[in-house]
Amino acid sequence: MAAANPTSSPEQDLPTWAEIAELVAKLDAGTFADVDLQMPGFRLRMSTTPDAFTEQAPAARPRASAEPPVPTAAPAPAAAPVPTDAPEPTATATPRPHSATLSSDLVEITAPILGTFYSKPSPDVEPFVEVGSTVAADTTVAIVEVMKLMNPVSANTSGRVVEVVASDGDLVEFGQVLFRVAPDVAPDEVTR
Amino acid sequence: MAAANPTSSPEQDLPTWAEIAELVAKLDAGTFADVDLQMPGFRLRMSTTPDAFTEQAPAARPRASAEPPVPTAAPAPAAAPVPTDAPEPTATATPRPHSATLSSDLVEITAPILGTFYSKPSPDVEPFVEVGSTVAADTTVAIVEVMKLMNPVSANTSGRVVEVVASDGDLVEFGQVLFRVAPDVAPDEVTR
Amino acid sequence: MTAVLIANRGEIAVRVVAACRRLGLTPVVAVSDADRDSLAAQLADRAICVGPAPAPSSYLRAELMVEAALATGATLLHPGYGFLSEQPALAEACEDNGIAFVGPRPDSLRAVGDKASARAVAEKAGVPVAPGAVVLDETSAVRAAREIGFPLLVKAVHGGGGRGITLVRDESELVKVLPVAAAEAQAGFGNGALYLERFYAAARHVEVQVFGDGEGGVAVLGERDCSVQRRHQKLIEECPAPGLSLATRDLLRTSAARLVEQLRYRGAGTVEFVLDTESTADPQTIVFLEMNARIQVEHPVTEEAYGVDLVAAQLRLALGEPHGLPDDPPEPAVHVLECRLNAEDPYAGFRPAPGRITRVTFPRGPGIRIESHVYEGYLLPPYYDSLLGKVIVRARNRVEAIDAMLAAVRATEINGVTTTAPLHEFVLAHPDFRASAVETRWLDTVWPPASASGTVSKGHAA
Amino acid sequence: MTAVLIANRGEIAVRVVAACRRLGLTPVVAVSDADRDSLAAQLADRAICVGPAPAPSSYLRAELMVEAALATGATLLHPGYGFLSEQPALAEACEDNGIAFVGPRPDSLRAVGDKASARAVAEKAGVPVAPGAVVLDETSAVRAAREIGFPLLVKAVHGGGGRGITLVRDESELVKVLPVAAAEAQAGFGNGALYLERFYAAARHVEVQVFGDGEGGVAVLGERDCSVQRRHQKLIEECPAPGLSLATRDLLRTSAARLVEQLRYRGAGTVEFVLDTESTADPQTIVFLEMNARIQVEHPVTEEAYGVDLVAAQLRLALGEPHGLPDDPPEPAVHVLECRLNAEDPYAGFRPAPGRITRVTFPRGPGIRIESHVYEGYLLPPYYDSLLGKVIVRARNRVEAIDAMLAAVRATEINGVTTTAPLHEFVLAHPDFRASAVETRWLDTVWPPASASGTVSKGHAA
Repeated sequence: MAAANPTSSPEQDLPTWAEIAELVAKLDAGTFADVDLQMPGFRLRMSTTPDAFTEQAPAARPRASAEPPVPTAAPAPAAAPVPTDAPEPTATATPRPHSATLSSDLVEITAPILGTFYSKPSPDVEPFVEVGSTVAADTTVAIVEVMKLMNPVSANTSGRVVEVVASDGDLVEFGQVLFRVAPDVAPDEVTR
Repeated sequence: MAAANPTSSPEQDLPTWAEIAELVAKLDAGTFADVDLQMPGFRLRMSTTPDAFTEQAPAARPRASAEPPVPTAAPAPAAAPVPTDAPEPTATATPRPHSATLSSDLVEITAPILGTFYSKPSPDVEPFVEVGSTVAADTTVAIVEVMKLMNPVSANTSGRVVEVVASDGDLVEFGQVLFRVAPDVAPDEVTR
Repeated sequence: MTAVLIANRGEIAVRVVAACRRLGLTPVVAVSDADRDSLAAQLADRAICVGPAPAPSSYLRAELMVEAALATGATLLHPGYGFLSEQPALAEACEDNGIAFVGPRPDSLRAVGDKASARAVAEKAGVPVAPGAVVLDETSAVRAAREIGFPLLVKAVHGGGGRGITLVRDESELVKVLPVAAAEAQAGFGNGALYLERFYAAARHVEVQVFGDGEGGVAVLGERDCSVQRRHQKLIEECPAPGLSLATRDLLRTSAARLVEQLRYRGAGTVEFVLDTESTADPQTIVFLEMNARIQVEHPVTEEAYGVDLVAAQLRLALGEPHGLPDDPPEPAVHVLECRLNAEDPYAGFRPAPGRITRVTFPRGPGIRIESHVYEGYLLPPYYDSLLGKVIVRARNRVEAIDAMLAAVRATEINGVTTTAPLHEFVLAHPDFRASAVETRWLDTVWPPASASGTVSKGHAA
Repeated sequence: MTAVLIANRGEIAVRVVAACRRLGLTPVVAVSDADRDSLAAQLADRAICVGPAPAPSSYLRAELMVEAALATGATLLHPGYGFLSEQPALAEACEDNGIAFVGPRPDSLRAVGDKASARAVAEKAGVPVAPGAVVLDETSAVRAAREIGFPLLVKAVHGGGGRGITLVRDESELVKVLPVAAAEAQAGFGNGALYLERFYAAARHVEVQVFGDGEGGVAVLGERDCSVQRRHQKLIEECPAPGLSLATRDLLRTSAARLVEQLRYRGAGTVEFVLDTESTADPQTIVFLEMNARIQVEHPVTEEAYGVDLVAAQLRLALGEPHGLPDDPPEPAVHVLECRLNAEDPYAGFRPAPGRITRVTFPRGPGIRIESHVYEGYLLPPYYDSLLGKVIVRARNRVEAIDAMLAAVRATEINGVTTTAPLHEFVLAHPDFRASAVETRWLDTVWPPASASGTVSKGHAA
């Protein structure tokens, strides 16, 4: 039994082409500038005005672009390959191009590893840093706990903390933003 | 197979096609400037004013538009659907938006069918048209031979031939450009 | 390099491209204006545009296809299924122009091309047929009907694809139906001839995959059950056909083989039977339904069950080589299912739902095969059938195959169009289907499920 | 819904996602910073970034994987192959944290984790082993070597994956090699222990796919031949292993089963053997090589041959359900091949060639299965292995499978990186390979072909 029937199936309640053509002829003979007819599975729009129904142009070609999808929270790719024999986590503090419009001069301190974020060494004490704190590259700013192992996070930049992004007990993935820091102005940047 | 029994369909309250056609005819005969008729699963909007419906409301159902894909070398979609029971080839002569930058006022006459292009009815005679020839819509401009069957190609536009694109004996695919024509200026375009 | 003109579109055009690649042939695909960007066009070495989008102006024009083959230097022409695939005119035009038609000879196509002659050939070959008769007028119809018995089917002799068939319960109904059916047959198929046939209320659709060498030799590659149908349109197919006795299988296969031998049939074909599930004899009652003289949509279930490539075998035969299929292969130790995913709304009368595909994810993993022509960004054109693709699953037995298929359908994501996936999930999870083969009328008794259609009605009113 | 943490990357992560879909489990994939856009990350329900790109900071850190499982609520952890898959520490950390490790128990991993203990277990189980000995110094080495006979192999006890192996032809060479090998073993594997073993000059690599239920029960799913190797790296695998007598097969299978029973092994594993092709006895001489206590790269050839889903079986067992595999399946009526396509330049010493994939076309059609994680636009990161994907082909016999694979490799298009496809085409077309199974050293004798390397050298110099 023929499975694929190339011509349009008669089992739908939709108008036939002949009926549509008849309707179109009627409308065309009339005085209407615009017609918009919608039914489930069917829509007819006509206009005497060019561009009356401009819609988003469909993609010219179905093939995917060569660009990979933009990751939701990826750090900027490092230019140099990271040595594979460096298992010790080190915090990354990188200017993040994609947030440039929001806070062009801020530096982000990101999680060096997946784990649980803690802003203080123990529950009863003060946080390592707060908004307004000044940090140097080797300042410990937080702890990321992985399987009961406490990994101190160093600022790896110097400046003033302007935002604490993560909260105590948060699961943070690698690369997730923990703090934003207004960096010290480097001497060669003064002249900008 | 018989047409779907309308009573089994959840859209049983929809007007029939004949009823819609009748309605349109009635409205068209009336003095209405705008009509916007909405029912569950059905919407009809008509206007005598251009741009009456420019707000571009999304279709009620997330169904696909009825527009065919934009082919790489296809004629511009006509406002009226092509009846499927018309296998006779007819040449299409349409302003081609994508070639507007090259020859903004030219109209292309394209092959109505795959076959072999001939510019003359027989080898010893003059071509149907040459650069400079004036054509009317029903002027035969070429022949496309398919399996020994000669299909005359009509200009389907009026104007002056400015380029003969195809050569005698060429295989031409459907939609391939055969001639370019500088169209007669329509009266309403003079004032542009 | 030998070039093959593929005179078809959609998933079968993609499938033929794959078979060409397997054999090192050059695939050239004939496209309509709407299919210039089709996947087949992308995968083939060349696409040639033969005409505008409507099939009557492109895919249904034999002379354009032959012209396209000649113009591109193709020496083989594969017609796929549907469209021109069973038109003797195309096969003849190929012959006349030195192109090898990848299909049966024109005389075979004619012999099985309408119900009356197909039935005659079957009877001659000793294949069981249903009680029935061609009728010319009301008098002959009533006389024939009394002999056949009610209920019976009124069929258009030149109909196909399940169209042009009316069920008639008694004589008064028959008299009313006859003129209407004749007029519809005239309008739909260009010929008003009608045929009455015994109606089996509890029937399964079982078909045999055959492959003839053109000289009377025949390879029989088992049965498929295609009883999950909606208005004679197949939705799910499987191989082997479940629950058949050895004697019934043997009757099916020998009947099919006899028909192939009788025709000295060339290439792939399917002999379709109605199996009367009310018959308690062994073998059960089977009657010849029709012969499809082409590759079928559901051919992959046989391929996966038997480990063969039927389309490559078609091409090999057309090249003048041995087709390479086993004449009498061992029974498969696997069970294979196929689900056809269509762009239709199964909750709204299976209304076609063409549109642009915004996202496609097909399932992966062992035993899963996908045959599809859709991709992300593809605009499913409104001119042709609504098949989006076929999910084929192979497992060690029927239950495992059903479970694997259910998971595969659930893992299939085709956004942008409405699909029949919910129907497939429903059937695959249904106890009736899981227990055994169902009857051809089964689906209409369970779909749409009462709750679902209620929900949808509300949705439309909102 | 039960979530599964996939502690791996590349094609095997995609494969595990597919198995999760089959079982209705929720796949969560742990990714390094370089794999945030990986196909597995796209296909899984969730991706969680555990660390920077280098594997020692991410994929090789057991505590990060367990943390990721706990953080995402995953109650199963699938380790894939390579990386942490055979590390007892990960299996233990899972046990300690209530996560079902999809693999063997830690004690099994330890038992087969180094060559010395694996050999001891094998001997205890009555599995044939090669003459050999652990050596502590030059004196013991020379004494052992005289007993074993030359040529022999010097192996790092803790080596793996074909690394840390040196062929020695006589005693003077042995004395020279020993200190170098010990230093290399210390540097490469953190342990300088060495092992001498008889070397079979004409050997095939044949392995048995096993699956233990953890209570001493074992399913044996035939043999694979993986003798097409370059420096102990497998390139082409097939199932069944061609040309083995029933007695040899039986010896392989019962040996493998005994090892699994001895260990009360849980889950998927492979027992690898060297088959001495110079032995004329029946069964032929086989010696235990090692046991891989994980799913293997080449598992699909077994899946396609036997119609099973080994990864789903792993997950089922970890869920506490029966694994569902047949204990003693019938011999497959098909032949299956797998080609590993790597991003390496086969004309330039197989130098890795990472880069951005600009175009991918995989072959389609019956019997073809693709396992891959690459897609158009994908940047193959330089941090990990160079596997682009696996082409698996199933056909009715070995010759048909080789032909189909040749066509499939030719129809595979992966642009943007250099691939090993030319090597595969060369092997598949080579009379030696087509005639029968080759030996493990065969490839190095024929590749690169003289003409090709000449041509390419010029190309590279240009």
